[in-house]
Amino acid sequence: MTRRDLTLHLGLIAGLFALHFLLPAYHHGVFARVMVLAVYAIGYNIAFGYTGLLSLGHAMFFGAGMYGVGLASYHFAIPALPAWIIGLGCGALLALVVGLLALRTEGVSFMIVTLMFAQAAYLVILYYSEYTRGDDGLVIPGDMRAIGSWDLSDEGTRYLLAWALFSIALMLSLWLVRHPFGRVLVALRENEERARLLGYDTGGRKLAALVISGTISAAAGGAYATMFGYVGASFAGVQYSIFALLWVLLGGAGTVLGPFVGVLFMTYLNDVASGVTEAYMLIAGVVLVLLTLFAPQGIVGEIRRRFWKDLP
Amino acid sequence: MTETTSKTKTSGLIQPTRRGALKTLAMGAGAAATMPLWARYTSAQSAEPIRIGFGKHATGIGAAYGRWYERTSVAAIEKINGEGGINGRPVELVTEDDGTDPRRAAEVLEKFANQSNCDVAFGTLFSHVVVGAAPRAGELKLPYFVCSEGHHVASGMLNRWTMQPGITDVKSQISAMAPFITDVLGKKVTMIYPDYAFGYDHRDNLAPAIEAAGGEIVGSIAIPPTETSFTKYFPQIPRDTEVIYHVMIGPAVLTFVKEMGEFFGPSRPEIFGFIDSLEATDLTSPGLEFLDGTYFWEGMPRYLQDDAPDYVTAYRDAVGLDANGASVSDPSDVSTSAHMFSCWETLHVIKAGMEAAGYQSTEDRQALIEAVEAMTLMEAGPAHPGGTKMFNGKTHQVFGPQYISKVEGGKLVVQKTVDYEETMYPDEVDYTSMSF
Amino acid sequence: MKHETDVILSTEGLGKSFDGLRANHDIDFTLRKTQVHALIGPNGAGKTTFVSMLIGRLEPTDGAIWFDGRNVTQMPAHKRVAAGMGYTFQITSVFARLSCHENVALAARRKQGGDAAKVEQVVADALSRVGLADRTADVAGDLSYGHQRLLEIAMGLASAPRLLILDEPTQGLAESEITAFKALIRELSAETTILLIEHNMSVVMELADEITVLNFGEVLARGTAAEIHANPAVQAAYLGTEAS
Amino acid sequence: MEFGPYLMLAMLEGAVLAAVLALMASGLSLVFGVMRVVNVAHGEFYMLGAVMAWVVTQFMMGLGGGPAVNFIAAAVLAPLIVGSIAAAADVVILKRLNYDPERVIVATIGLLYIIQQAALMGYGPDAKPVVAPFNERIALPWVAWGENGLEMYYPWGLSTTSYKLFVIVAAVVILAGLRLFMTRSRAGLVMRATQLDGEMATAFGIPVERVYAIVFGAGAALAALAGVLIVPIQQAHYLMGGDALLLSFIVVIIGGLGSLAGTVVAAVLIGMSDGIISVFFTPTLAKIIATLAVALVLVFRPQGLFGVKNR
Repeated sequence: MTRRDLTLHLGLIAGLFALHFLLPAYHHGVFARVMVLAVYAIGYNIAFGYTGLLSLGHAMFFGAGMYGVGLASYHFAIPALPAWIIGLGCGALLALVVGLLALRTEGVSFMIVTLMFAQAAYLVILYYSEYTRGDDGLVIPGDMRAIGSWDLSDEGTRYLLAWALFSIALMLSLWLVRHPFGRVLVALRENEERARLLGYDTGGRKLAALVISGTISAAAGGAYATMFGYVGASFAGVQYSIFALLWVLLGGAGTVLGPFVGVLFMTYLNDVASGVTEAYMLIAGVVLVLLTLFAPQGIVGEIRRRFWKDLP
Repeated sequence: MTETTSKTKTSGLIQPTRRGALKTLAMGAGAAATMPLWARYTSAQSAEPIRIGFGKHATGIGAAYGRWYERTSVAAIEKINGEGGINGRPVELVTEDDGTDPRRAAEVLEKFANQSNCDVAFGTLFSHVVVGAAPRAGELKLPYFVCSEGHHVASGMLNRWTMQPGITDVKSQISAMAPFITDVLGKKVTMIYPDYAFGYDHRDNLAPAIEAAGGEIVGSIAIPPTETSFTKYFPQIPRDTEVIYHVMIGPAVLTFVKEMGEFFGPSRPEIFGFIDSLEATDLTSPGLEFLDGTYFWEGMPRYLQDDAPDYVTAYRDAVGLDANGASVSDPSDVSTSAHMFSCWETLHVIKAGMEAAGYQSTEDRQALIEAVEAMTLMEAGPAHPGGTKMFNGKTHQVFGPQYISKVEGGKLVVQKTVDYEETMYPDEVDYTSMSF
Repeated sequence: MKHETDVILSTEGLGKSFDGLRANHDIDFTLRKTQVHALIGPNGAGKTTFVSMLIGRLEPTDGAIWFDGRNVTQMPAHKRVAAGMGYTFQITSVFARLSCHENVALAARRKQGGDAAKVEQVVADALSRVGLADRTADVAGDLSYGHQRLLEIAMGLASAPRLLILDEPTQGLAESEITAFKALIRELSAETTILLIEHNMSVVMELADEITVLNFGEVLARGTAAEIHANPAVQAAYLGTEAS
Repeated sequence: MEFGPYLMLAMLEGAVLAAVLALMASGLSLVFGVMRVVNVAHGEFYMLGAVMAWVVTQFMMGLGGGPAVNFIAAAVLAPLIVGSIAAAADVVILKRLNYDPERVIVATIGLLYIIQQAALMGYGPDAKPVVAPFNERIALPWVAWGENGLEMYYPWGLSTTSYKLFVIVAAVVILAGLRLFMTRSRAGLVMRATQLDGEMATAFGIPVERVYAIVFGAGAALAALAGVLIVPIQQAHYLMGGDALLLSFIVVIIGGLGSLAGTVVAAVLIGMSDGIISVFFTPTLAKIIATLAVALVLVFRPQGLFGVKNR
């Protein structure tokens, strides 16, 4: 890890901390949400951006974390932190099972298989509505939304926790991609056969990457549940899988900062657009098409291509 | 009313420590950029309009409701402003699309509370959106008036900041309908309902209500909310069914009712439906002829009734409804009459609450909630065209009259009105004992 | 079983069919340590099929492969590489969007693990041996075809195999580069065993200690350069066609 | 309802779904077969077909046409319009991506939102009906062993409509026509040649780019036609493409990617089982089972249930 890498990423983290004191209330709330969703995008980026696994099913991992936390808190009165760890476990386990099956396929088939698994997971949530309350979702009881004396429904605490989670995920992802393990993931993405014939167990690495990715996604889902107090099936729907893809592509697939930039950019784009038209998702569509046509590397990817060649 | 908590001056915006830090920073030269924003907070003076945030289902599966909820709300605000506003201040409706999506709805509440500086939020219909957004309202300490008819408010799953003073919940709607169904239509009832929370309110409450009225449920058919073809479900209807009880929601409602007609052909049992199955849908659509002679629940009559009082016609004119309950400018644009009146009434409740609380600024939000909790009888009239209602401050739920209408010549004609007294049930929660 | 101590790789009755079509049939093959062994044969003789089975890209239909005294027939490719086999592709297959350094480092790291300093040393050494020391930072995809082939070889070197399989390494190289390549192989042969699949007869004749000739998926002949050169069957099947 | 008539009704309903699915999925399959790309926006072309049918019939109603004339106009115009839009999208977007499979997926996800949201803006968020050209209820008889031996009677509820039968017949005719076109006509041969080997086709002077645009347009037109056929039964709504897309994916995968015959067989299988499974299971559980089954088919038998391993 070079000094410049560290300065840049720690700089962002410090900046976000400073924003805690500077942002007006509304944007303060938006940033808290953006940071949690950016953790989800960071998770997705490890599978898609670094390892080249085009998944359309990551919402199931986000959902696994969310429902792991939600069901534990709602039905068993398990407090926030242990519930969150349960959520992580659910995501990791699901990613392992899905990975063992789905990674037997690749490319387009992998995309469809993950899509189908996620759809099945979504339907399972609806099917067990007795426990999950189906589309309606669950409101996490207020007393479960605290870690010790920190009240997660408090705006300031929430921001700082979102910030802490985001910082850990960001640095973890930076460390990972600079680590030899991460380098091999990139090699897999670029040329799997070659990587295999360099002696790397490509199947095992892909599975590991997917499990890491799924676990981080679940961490975000679980955090979202406790921080915002609501667990709903729509978060596990196909749209949230597409969102992850969109954010990462927009920010820059295979860049450490890309996921955050993508979520931030898209959030504000939607926010502005929804004031102009009801069809604000139109913007998402146009952005996706323009990106694939003109900037397949995304915002941070373009910066890397033009200005900063070894940006992680 | 039990007022155990002393009134604390909460800003409802940011925790005090952060605010302190902000102020300190704002005094420094470097933070000049944040000044205009502060100016906005502190200058919320009496000349400012009262802002009411309206979370509109503009897109997604609730869009037809959203459009009419907005029209009704705009008309109500116009009336209120015409009569001098609230506490002498004009009222302004701030509309945001929530996409009929819980996450978006929660964000919209944040926008109302923190960005557009709304005094209250209101207007959500779909129950999953209400359930998703209500916790945020509680955290933001933003009074949240929903118009949803879901049992979620009165069941106690929400919080002190969320109330439903404009529309009766499903549980009491059903208890009002059950005696009519068993007495007039038949004892053996098969129910068809959407397989999601709104449908569960029906599922869970109909059976006891029908049994209490001397009937029985012989069949219960849940249909997934995304379903687009329904015929294959109808064979599950037991042959000895005397009454079909149906309630459906979403874009496929017309298909549902049409295919039900095609299934039964000439030998249909009695049919009793919640008008939700045909809200925003023209009763004269091809394929619906078989509905003639069937019955519907209505929260407020869609068609102009012969004996309609003046305040009802005034309400209908203000919203822009023709005699058939469609838009005066487009007869094919049918309204959601049975639900949208709740926006009108809720806005009048907000007005009455603010006046009772002497509402001045967002600092008085808690007083507003307490003022509404103190309300009881709401007399029928220009503010309550849907009929005389009783508000229960403990459960945050209103109880109003329910209408049973029969389809006659393609129009709904009210057969029976059930007064609010017959719709009450024992309290399941006491929100007033909860802290703010 | 014939694992004499100086044999690094051998096959017994190795065969491969694609939908009933026999690409390789009953190949017995032995490779001695520190030999440069060339595998030749006309186009379509089954050379690439054969080496693909050796490295584990293809699963054989019949027969067995022994590497270093172990039966590796069922072993996945990456484990064979870990066990000491190295392979360079016939069609250039570098990581086109990564730098030359990273390409070679990927090859070196599997063996060197987290020892960053050692990896750097191996990478620098491998790149300089193939003459790409000044292209370290360049993106591999931007290199000329010949340089990409050299990069392939550098990757093979960096993974420090005990057996290096080179599939048509000189294809597309300029004459001067071929000369350098020959020198490199001579130097390498002191430390590692090399299996060379080659079309260029001058390379084969100059470098190979032993030659195996494949024809129609079967072993046609085996021997030193001189023996093969003199073999009438080979001349008929191969050198003859080459000459015409 | 007794079991026999119930099953019969479920099968009739299943046949209608199968007919629509077969049309829609053959469009997806055609595109995949020839161009080797997955069109994620396919469901939106289906939706657009339904919406266009509404637009055309509204327009024709303004001209005073009867339901039958209006419907015929819609059935001709809507697929043409949608096909042209798709062909344009191919030229403007997909061609520039060199039909790279993964980038096409991302671009067509974008296209999905563009079409869906454009429909929301132009057509609105409501479901709107199109009047069927004809729609008589047809009560169906059933036989049972009664006192006097085999008796025929009309069970309660066992019925269909003339329009639903028409949809089934129309789909069969269109698919038969498509098959004839692909196997007998020159254009069909050109498409199949392109499918086998794009580079070779170019070498033989086939204008591959134009073929691709036409194929992409034709695939979308088939989906649009499915939309036109379904709209008198279901109404047009801007979100109707999502579930239809998932079902088509399922059909195309079960049938073997790119195989037209397999697609049709799979559509019948899926359509029928959707009807029949609902006799035995709750619909959500049935969907879970079906979705997982499809995923597992792709994992363990990637060539589909009816496909032959080729590549």
